[in-house]
Amino acid sequence: MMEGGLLFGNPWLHGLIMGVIVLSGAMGVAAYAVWFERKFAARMQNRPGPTEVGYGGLLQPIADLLKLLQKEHLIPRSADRPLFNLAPVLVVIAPLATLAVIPFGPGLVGTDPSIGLLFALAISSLMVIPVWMAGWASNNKYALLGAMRAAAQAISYEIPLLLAAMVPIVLTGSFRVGDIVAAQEGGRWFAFWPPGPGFFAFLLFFFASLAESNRIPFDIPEAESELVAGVTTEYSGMIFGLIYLAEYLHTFIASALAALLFLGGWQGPGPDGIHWMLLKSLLVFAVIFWIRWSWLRYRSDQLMAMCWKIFLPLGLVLVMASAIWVQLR
Amino acid sequence: MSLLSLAQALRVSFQNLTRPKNTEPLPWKGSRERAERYRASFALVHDEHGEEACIGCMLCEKICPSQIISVTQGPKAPSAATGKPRGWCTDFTLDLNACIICELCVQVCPADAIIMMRVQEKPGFAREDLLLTMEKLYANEKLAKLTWATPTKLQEMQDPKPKRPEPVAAAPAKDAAPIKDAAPAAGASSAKDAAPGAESAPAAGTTPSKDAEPAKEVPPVKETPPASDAAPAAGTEKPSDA
Amino acid sequence: MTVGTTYETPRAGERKGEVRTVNVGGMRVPYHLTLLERPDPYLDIDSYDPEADLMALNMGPQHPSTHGVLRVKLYLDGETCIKAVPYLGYLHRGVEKLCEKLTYVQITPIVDKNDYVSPMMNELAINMAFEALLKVEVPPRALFIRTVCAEIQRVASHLLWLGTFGLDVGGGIGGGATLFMHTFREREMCLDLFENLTGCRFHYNTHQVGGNRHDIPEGWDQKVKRALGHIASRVDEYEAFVENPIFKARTIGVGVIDPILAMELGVCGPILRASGIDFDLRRDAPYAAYDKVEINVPVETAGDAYARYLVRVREMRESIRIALTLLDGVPEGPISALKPVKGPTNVKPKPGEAYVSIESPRGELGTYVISDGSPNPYRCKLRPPSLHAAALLPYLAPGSMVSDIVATLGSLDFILGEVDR
Amino acid sequence: MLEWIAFVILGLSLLLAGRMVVVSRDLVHSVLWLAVALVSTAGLFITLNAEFLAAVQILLYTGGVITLMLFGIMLTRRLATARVEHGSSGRVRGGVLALATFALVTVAVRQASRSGHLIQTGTLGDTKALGSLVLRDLMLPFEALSVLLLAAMIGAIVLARKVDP
Repeated sequence: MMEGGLLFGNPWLHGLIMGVIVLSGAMGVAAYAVWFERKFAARMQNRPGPTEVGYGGLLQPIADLLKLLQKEHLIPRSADRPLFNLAPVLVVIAPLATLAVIPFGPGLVGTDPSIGLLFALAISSLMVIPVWMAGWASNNKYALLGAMRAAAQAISYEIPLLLAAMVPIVLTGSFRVGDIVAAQEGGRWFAFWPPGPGFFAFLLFFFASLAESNRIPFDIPEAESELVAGVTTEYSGMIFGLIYLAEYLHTFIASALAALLFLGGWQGPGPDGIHWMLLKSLLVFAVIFWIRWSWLRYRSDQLMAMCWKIFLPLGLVLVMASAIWVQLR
Repeated sequence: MSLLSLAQALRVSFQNLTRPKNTEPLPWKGSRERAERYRASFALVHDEHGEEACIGCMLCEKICPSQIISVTQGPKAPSAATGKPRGWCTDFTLDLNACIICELCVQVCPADAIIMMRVQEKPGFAREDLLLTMEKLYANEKLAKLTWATPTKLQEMQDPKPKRPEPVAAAPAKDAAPIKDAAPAAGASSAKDAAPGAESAPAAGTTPSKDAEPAKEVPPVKETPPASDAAPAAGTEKPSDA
Repeated sequence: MTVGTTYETPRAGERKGEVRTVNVGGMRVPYHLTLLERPDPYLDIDSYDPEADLMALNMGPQHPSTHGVLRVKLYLDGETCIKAVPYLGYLHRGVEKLCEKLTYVQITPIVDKNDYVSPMMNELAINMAFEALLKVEVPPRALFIRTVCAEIQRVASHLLWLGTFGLDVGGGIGGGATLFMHTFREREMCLDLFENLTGCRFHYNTHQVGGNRHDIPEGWDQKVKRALGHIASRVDEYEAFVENPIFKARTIGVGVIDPILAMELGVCGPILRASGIDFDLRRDAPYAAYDKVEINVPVETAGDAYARYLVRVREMRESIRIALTLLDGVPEGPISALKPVKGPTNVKPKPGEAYVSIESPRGELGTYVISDGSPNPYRCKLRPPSLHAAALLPYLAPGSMVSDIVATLGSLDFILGEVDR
Repeated sequence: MLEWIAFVILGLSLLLAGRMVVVSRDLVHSVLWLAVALVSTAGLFITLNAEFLAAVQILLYTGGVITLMLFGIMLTRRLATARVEHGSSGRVRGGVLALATFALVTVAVRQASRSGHLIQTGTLGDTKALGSLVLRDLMLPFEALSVLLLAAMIGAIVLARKVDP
């Protein structure tokens, strides 16, 4: 197994330290993403948003966490107990495992294997199983409908997502995330450089990851006006908080991947480094929230139709186009 | 084209980022000014002699649609100030739990005794907290701003053929003129720098002689909030802020 | 799966203005009609497919988008609804019986709570009935104030509908919530106007038998003009926010009501007008001060949720125009024809009966009162438009998905307080 | 040493999951145990330096096939609520069959490795080598397989499609 940049000589030490850095960083990002989203949405709606805890509600995520921890963990009597308890844990594991291969800067990565991108996408596609488990084990009809929608949506949108990710892979000729970022050296970001396919692939990746991470306009599995709360209907307390956290982590990973694959990763004008990476991924993150609080929701069959009739052919065309580009260059 | 209309939605939500906030954190910092007719809670007031204005006639008890007022009528006794006999109320309770704020009790009061307040009653932890006893009602008189609507003013406003003399200031030949005249007067009283003299003049002019007394006693009541903006009026809102 | 009767519906593609209408019992019905077979909503569930896996889903009474406490029992095949049965009565408060116990003076604040989205209309309807019973002529100033208030209330009600409809199709955590907050921002302006006028933001008790209880305060008309002008400009913003492919995909062709079905079930108001029937009590049977002003009635022919949205938004603009026009012509004079109320038994009509109906934001709101000469009405029947809208649900739900049922529910805009009374 | 430990753990979990797939009385549990088995297999691939294969295994089998199976279970309610009955009678025969299969595979692999037909370690992780193997050397069988799958797919659609009324 080839290792990416090893900051700390010993792979064990490297793994441990990077794990602590990346995981705590990601958790913090996810927690403050909630705060940011609440503030952002509130300002869009002419509200102040959280103001009470800390300056401008800055301690609100911590207060929420403490509240969730204090709440009782209710299990419905007819629920499938082991699955019900296991599902939220597994839901969090998938995005956390994905973080291991996502570089946040040169060398700032758990491990950068030759199939890093494929690994990340494969693991995040696993998330649907625990989500399904949660919906199934709740033994609630709304949760079941939500699980059904989640499963259908996830398996459909995995394909356009992979096809969109194939474009930078074809252009670079490598699955390694580090190589893909290196290929965008000198501002030739894949979102803009091969003028046609790159940009559309970026859009495709963006919208497919919106669907993968269940964000509006594709938040059908948890459509609360129809399914109360989708799979999380029966969850309470911190175990609900875990699913919630996983969702935000998933969104953050999707935006980080978009930044890495299409926006040049940690490269930018001026010194390269984690600041560019964070800036870009948070920008994509903000756009996701902006869309989330501005658009309405599609119906599930329309979503499927869009996936199979628009996104999938578009993805295939894009992969072909980028392959032709590579050949002609 | 259709994608442009999706961008329109994004534009609308983005341009709202710059608009002023439309809501306030719940413990009001007192910045919201309620309309002067705003009605929320109740107060019983004293008349101009400093006596309790309620004569215990039980009209409000009879008209209340949700039957939450109970009045105990006391024996007639001479008033200490004027010496004339008048009715007294020995007990008065109003259950705010079931009140629908319809203002009918105010409208029928012949003595201008029950007047609504512009401030919401503080939420309580027990049902008794929202049960307004006679003491609470009389205490409310001094606590916060009262609404513009006294029984006299309401009835004047609704009277199809007012018999009272035409006020000098108001436009003649208009039946509704006195009503319109009363509104700015009350408006001025809620403003902080209203002089008591300017306040009582139109009120005295518009009211017939019988109603002059209760109309006159309103201004001092309404003057309390501006005069003591810091102490008692703030005292009512302080606990809700905390 | 179809009933023996055939029904007729306007041809697809007909636009507003091109529809020729005939007068059927006071209603204008589209002339061009084609045949349609309608499925039986109360289809026996066993006749569907005994082998099929039907899931019975109780939507409500506690559900985010049943608009209060409606309970709809859905029989689902996958996510497609086979049968929907609405259960009413979770908000029944016995208002009609209460009206028999209370006197004419006391009823107004009680019926305020029926249609809790447009209380002004309830007061107007019931007091107009009492006035018809008493044969009282309401002074013109009161009529104008009532009409202006009614139109502002219509704007407020439609704003609330637009916001909650956004919640239904767009999600409470999403664009729908943004639309909801925006419409509520403008609705607050309407409520502020009422607060200035009556002292209450919602359950006003401002109408009474013979007139109004509150006269226009100084400067109110200026405030109304400012606020309504502001709202008119914001309506454009809602359209920019909402009219995009997502919203159209969710509403076009959803919950289609053909005009014959609408008339059979006694549906009225924007739903009826969205189905192509040009019927508006404000214009066709003017009451209050509506005969003093020209009223343009927006009509759509599609009969789906999108048409209902279009009708309501246009109605909002129209209401703003009507309110502003009437506001300029408010005459001077008394606001009540009767002496001020001094006691609960002041109003005592002679024995008789009266039916009065007005155009509430949801349609024809009727009140039927019988008096036996006592201070209490002998019988007081309310004819709420929402009840008839709720009756549409079994016809619209079969064959649509759960998401569409939610959108249909939202677009019908019934108020459970009024349905159950 | 480390790889040995990983191999043992993954192998044991694979065995346990495989047994639970068969033994579990709840169909949903069976499918979920199958997911565990597939993920363990992917782990085994990683210990053999076949990372690409592992990723594909997770992506296709765990992400795709398992989800489809769960989906199928959920859509047929009678299947979901049914309890699977296991008789003890089949245990001996099953065990014998399993042992026989194991022996067969062992023999086959041993012979293959002796004759040098096995792909060399490290080639599996190399996508370029894998690609050239599939699309150049084994072109015909690969395409034949694709056509077979396509035919199966079309057949499934034809079978499952309702006749239009």
